[in-house]
Amino acid sequence: MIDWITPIETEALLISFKVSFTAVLISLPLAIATAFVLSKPDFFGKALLDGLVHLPLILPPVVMGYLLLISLGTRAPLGQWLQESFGIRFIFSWTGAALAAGIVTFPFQVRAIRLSIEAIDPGLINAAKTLGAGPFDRFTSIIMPLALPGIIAGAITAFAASLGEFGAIITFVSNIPGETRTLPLAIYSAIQTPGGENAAGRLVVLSILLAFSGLVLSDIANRHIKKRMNQ
Amino acid sequence: MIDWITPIETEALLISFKVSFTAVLISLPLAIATAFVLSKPDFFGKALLDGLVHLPLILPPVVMGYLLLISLGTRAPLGQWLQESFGIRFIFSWTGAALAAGIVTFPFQVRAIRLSIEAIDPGLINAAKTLGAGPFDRFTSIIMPLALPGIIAGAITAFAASLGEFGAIITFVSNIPGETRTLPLAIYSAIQTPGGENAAGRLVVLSILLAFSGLVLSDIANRHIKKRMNQ
Amino acid sequence: EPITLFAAASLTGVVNEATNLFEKETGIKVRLVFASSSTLARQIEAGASADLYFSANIKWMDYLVKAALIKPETLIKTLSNTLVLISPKYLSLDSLATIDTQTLNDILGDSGLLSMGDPDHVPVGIYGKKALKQRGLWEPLHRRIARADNALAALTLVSRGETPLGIVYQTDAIHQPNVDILFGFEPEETQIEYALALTQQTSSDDAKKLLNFLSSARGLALFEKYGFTILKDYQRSQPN
Amino acid sequence: MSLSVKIKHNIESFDLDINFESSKHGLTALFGPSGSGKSLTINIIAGLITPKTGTIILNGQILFSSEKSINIATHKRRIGYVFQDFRLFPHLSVKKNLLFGAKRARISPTDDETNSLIKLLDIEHLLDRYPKHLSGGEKQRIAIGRALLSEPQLLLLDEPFAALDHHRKEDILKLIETIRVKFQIPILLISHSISDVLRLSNQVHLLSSGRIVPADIQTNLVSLPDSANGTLKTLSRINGVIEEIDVKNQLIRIGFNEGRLWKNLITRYSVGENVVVKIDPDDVILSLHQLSHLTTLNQLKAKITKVSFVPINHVYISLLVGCTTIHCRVGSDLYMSLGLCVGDEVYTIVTRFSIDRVVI
Amino acid sequence: MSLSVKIKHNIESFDLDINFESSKHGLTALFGPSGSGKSLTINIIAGLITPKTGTIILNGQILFSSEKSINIATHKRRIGYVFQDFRLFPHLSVKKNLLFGAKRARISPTDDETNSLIKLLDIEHLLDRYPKHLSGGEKQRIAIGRALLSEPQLLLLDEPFAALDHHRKEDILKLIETIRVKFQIPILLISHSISDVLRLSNQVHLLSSGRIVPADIQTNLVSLPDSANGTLKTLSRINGVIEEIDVKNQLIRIGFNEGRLWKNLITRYSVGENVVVKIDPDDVILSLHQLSHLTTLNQLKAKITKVSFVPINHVYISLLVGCTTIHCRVGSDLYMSLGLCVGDEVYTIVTRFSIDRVVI
Ligand SMILES: Nc1ncnc2c1ncn2[C@@H]1O[C@H](COP(=O)(O)OP(=O)(O)OP(=O)(O)O)[C@@H](O)[C@H]1O
Ligand SMILES: Nc1ncnc2c1ncn2[C@@H]1O[C@H](COP(=O)(O)OP(=O)(O)OP(=O)(O)O)[C@@H](O)[C@H]1O
Ligand code: MOO
Ligand SMILES: [Mg+2]
Ligand SMILES: [Mg+2]
Repeated sequence: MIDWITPIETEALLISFKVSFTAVLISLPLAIATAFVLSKPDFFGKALLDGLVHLPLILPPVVMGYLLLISLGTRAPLGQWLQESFGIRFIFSWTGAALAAGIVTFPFQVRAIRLSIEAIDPGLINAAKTLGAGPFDRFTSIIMPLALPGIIAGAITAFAASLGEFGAIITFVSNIPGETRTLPLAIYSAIQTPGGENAAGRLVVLSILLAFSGLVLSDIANRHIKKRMNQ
Repeated sequence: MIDWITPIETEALLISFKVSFTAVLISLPLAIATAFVLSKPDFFGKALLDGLVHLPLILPPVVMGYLLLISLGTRAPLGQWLQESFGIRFIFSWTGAALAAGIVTFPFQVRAIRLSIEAIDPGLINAAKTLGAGPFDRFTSIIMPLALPGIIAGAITAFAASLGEFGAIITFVSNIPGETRTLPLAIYSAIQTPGGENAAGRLVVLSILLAFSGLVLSDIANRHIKKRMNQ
Repeated sequence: EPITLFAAASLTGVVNEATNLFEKETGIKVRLVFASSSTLARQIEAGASADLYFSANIKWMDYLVKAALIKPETLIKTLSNTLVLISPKYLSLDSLATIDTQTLNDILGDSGLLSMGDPDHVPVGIYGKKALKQRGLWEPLHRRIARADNALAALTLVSRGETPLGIVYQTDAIHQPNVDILFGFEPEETQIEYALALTQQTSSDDAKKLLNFLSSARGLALFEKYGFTILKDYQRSQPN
Repeated sequence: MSLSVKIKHNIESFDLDINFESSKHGLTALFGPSGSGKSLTINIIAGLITPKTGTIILNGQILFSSEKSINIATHKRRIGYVFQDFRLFPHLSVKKNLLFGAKRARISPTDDETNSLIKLLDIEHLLDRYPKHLSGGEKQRIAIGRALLSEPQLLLLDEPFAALDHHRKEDILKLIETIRVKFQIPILLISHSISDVLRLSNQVHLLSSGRIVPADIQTNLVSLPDSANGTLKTLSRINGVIEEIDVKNQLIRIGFNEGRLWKNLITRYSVGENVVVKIDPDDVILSLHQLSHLTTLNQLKAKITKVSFVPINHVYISLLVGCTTIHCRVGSDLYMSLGLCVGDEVYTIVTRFSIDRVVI
Repeated sequence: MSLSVKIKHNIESFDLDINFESSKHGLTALFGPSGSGKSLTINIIAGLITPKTGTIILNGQILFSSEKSINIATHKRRIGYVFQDFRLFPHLSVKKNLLFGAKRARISPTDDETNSLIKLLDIEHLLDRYPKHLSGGEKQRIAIGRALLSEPQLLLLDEPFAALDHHRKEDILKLIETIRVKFQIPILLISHSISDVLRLSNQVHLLSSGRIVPADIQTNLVSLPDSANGTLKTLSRINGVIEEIDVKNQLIRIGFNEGRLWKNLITRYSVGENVVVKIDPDDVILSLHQLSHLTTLNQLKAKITKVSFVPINHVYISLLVGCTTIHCRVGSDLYMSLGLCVGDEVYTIVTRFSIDRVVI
């Protein structure tokens, strides 16, 4: 596999993987929590929260990237504070790319997980209550495992979408080789080069392969769960 | 509302709505069918189909737009055939924008619907069988209604994402004012102009309002279903 | 420590080759960051650690100069580009001596469009609009324009034969075998100016070396090879 | 109409090997401990599970045959199935649930039929509700109604009375008898209640670990596991004719070859009707002499034909009244002390309320 | 330990207004037709539904009080609830389901306790399986085990035997009695089976349309709806002591103030133990004379103390044996023809198998 691609392309592949993986890893817990909150019956501000969660979908990725740039840039107050207090710098670093990808793909995760949580039979939750399980206990021992199909679906969708994310990343963290240049950015650069179509095509194939391996993994995980419950 | 936005912006708003609405309307039936097929136990080519469905997510939108261009352009065989046989022309028309948006947001719809279908108790399907319902009958009378939460979630996510879709649309149908210039294209234009931040901000607010109205509508629909089943 | 050059995406090919040469000769590592001039400008504004900024558009350079993020004394306007009117090869059109509404309308037919960068924000589109305006062609044609996201997207539309006409950079057109150049605009009509400068934050000598290399005779020869025009009386200009 | 089932199947460690015939419009009960394969068997008959091998024939039509590679799809089998877990459609109102099968039946029930069923099931007030918040028994009644309205050719009932109170159960039991007689369709019943099974069924198959175990199931004899000690309990089964109905005293007189029995009036019997009544051997007292001044009229002179000792010191005594056999269980101590012998003539005594009131 | 419930609630058109006390370690049965509010009541007691007004007090602790605005969360109420629809966790193995409550209990059951319960429920072979493909009765047994292992302070059983065969039900019935005695916790049982209810309960509340309707529930007397005609059926309830166990003849002798009864040996009784046995009035025959040569030893001399006519031409005769009341149902025709009167001395006859074998 490494034979027919250049080291620069391998680098982009690895960055893409790192960015997408981190994006999903970091945003998943938050997505689960958000989905759980949104699955509750009406509460004050639910519509607003729901809208907020969808925001990254509604806005063009470039706009999301721009908003991140002006709020987390080293010259922006929030960005400065993060840098000075914790030494965290998102801008122009792969962690920023992961952040952008995580935010942009957040809505998919929440949606999928929320669907699964809402499909859980409330009778089971009640049964857990009578057996002495408190709210947090129920969340970890009943709700999370039963929402697993949604969590896996959300994670894989977010992973795939992160692999394809372009606008928010290039706008927020720019296109820095070896740091933020993911596969889509590499594809973009290749297209901008006269005669770069071949390289672009190869990178597209790489993207697809990477995503497929993610899909296959999630499929195996899903099967495993289902098989267990069918025993 | 029309007071503080320019006629050009109103136009973009209307096109955005038209494009997103059409995208969802057209792709939804196909997404339902695809989700149904993918919810079946293993069959030959399932992994491939699953991968194919995810493709628009994995590929950067610009690449999707490019692929559409080279396959559905008036000079591409398929595009030519569509044009000559049915007089359908996607390129440079808002229908092409809807097509691009529909394809790019297709994976979300399939995911959400599939999750809902897979959560249906097989016992209910079996009950329908014993009551004389054949496969198509079961699909329309049991599976579709029970998957409604997923269908609604998928539709609203796709609608929101269509509103934000940029890369595939501009690459495939370019940016023709009054025809294909959706809100993101207008926003993008504004941002890329030095000092265009205000205009961009206004358009972002418009996008958000449009998406929120979609969210509220879907929420009402969801509530209606749940309330009925809780009677 | 490599030096970082923020360069307009439309310069990707040539800048890659030039810096390769520079790296080989000097051993100085260069990190190349390509995006649209506007994106890069906004990123420099947000604190990107770029040493050099190579814009395809003087407006974004001015924007940064005003924001005091550029060392104005290092600003050089070396390169120019020209716009060409192109059409797909399969139409086998003859080159035109001059252009007027009639000829263009004839080529466009009933439904054809002219593709170019978005005249609202994409540099190549802004230049193209300016050129068409001066020839009195903008008014009759402006409703028949397919606005592309960038110069290459406009070129793609023509090379795929989706639009019978397009206005693109000469540098892009000469690398695309599927298009014919019908007409070349005069450099004066468009006044396309690329601008290269050191950023305010850089203190690197290496950056200066790269700037010098890119504006040296050898550097300029490379740009010429890619179809750029070298401004004869290029100078280190002051901001206006 | 008849049903013939001969199937082999296995899932994981469970082996099923079932073979029975259900006679023309008969009600066959599958009886057996939890996990013995009852639900599995009727799922296979319904076509919801495909067995490894075997044949299933309903009224001459092959529903399944592994040899001939026939496997009729469930929705074409015209089956009415009341599931152990109800399985109402949550998105449909009670009314739409009820009519789901009716709409898809070849001959839909008339409005009158539908309404009278709804009335009988006592669910008129629930028609516009949705299943989610119904009580257990309400759900079960709707599940029964839904299956009956689909005009099935075969009725499969998996514990259809588990959540029902006695009165409603009585009504539905009667309804099922009516349906069996009127539509002449075979009915398969799974129930843990022996009284229901005996009340309804012409045939009982005892299942154990996936197999039908032999039980003495003649026309006049039903053997069932006895609660007390795991042995089989043998019931008397008497074929008779209603000779008289005394509404004033809520009494009916049942005549059979050599005797007559008085029974309290429960259902709307009519004079001249053939009935089968059952008597629990534990309700029968034997007296060596004819008695008078007792609060029961049911004294039948009978001859002891057989005495069988069962392991745990009880004795089953079989007696003949004419050619009808009656069974009685007696403690072996008493049997001994009374000195009963085969051939002795004794009087069998039961109360009118004990007739057809079988328990375990 | 005791439970006091006084609640009002309404959902849509259904009104609930329930008020009862359950004595110290007593087993209270809620009995009533489908849809009468039984499940609703215990859901409220469990804290799964919050009633409009009322108080619920368990062992002196206020679980709910609308006045004092107290509403203890369900998971803190320490309740063992066996749901009508089982509600096993589909993602957990049978073993993990069983231990779900145990792990969260203040005092977890010991391994020995757990294992012996698993054995008693006969589910050892299912421990590693997942709930989806268990049979109905298997699920129910696991649901019962899960609730019992959570070491509850109050046990709520909603039709816990509906899917169980007789043998297993017997075992579990015994287990529940043991738990009641050993842990001294109140138990609330919903069941449609009168025999189960009578077998287990010290107290029966009859529910109808969301209200408890008065039923004659004295220590010695249990009144229950009669299947035949909707009236109440009055059972005899005899407090006695086991005087003798005759293992050879599988017989026990129960002594009570003025008499003794012989009963077949079912459970492992011990001599000297106090027992309460019940006799169905339909199993009692009255004779004007003392009889001999009968296949039963149970003849008690008794005095008629009360005769009540019930609407549909039956007569309930109450008799005293010493100070124990025995009830007998007789057709009014026979009552007339025998010329029975209050004050008459008669002999009550029942078979040993009829004792404690109550049916409707
Ligand atoms: N959420 C609800 N909304 C409306 N009505 C309800 C709801 N839950 C229960 N009911 C109604 O309240 C009544 C009592 O229900 P409940 O479940 O307590 O009955 P039950 O006595 O347990 O009956 P069963 O023996 O059939 O289980 C029923 O008529 C039922 O339809
Ligand atoms: N899908 C399955 N996979 C493995 N074992 C199964 C499956 N379905 C049922 N079984 C097992 O097959 C046996 C028979 O199950 P079945 O449901 O037929 O029992 P049943 O006789 O209906 O019992 P019950 O009276 O408890 O409902 C049980 O031991 C059960 O655990
Ligand atoms: O890359 Mo540019 O700034 O769009 O020519
Ligand atoms: Mg079963
Ligand atoms: Mg209930």
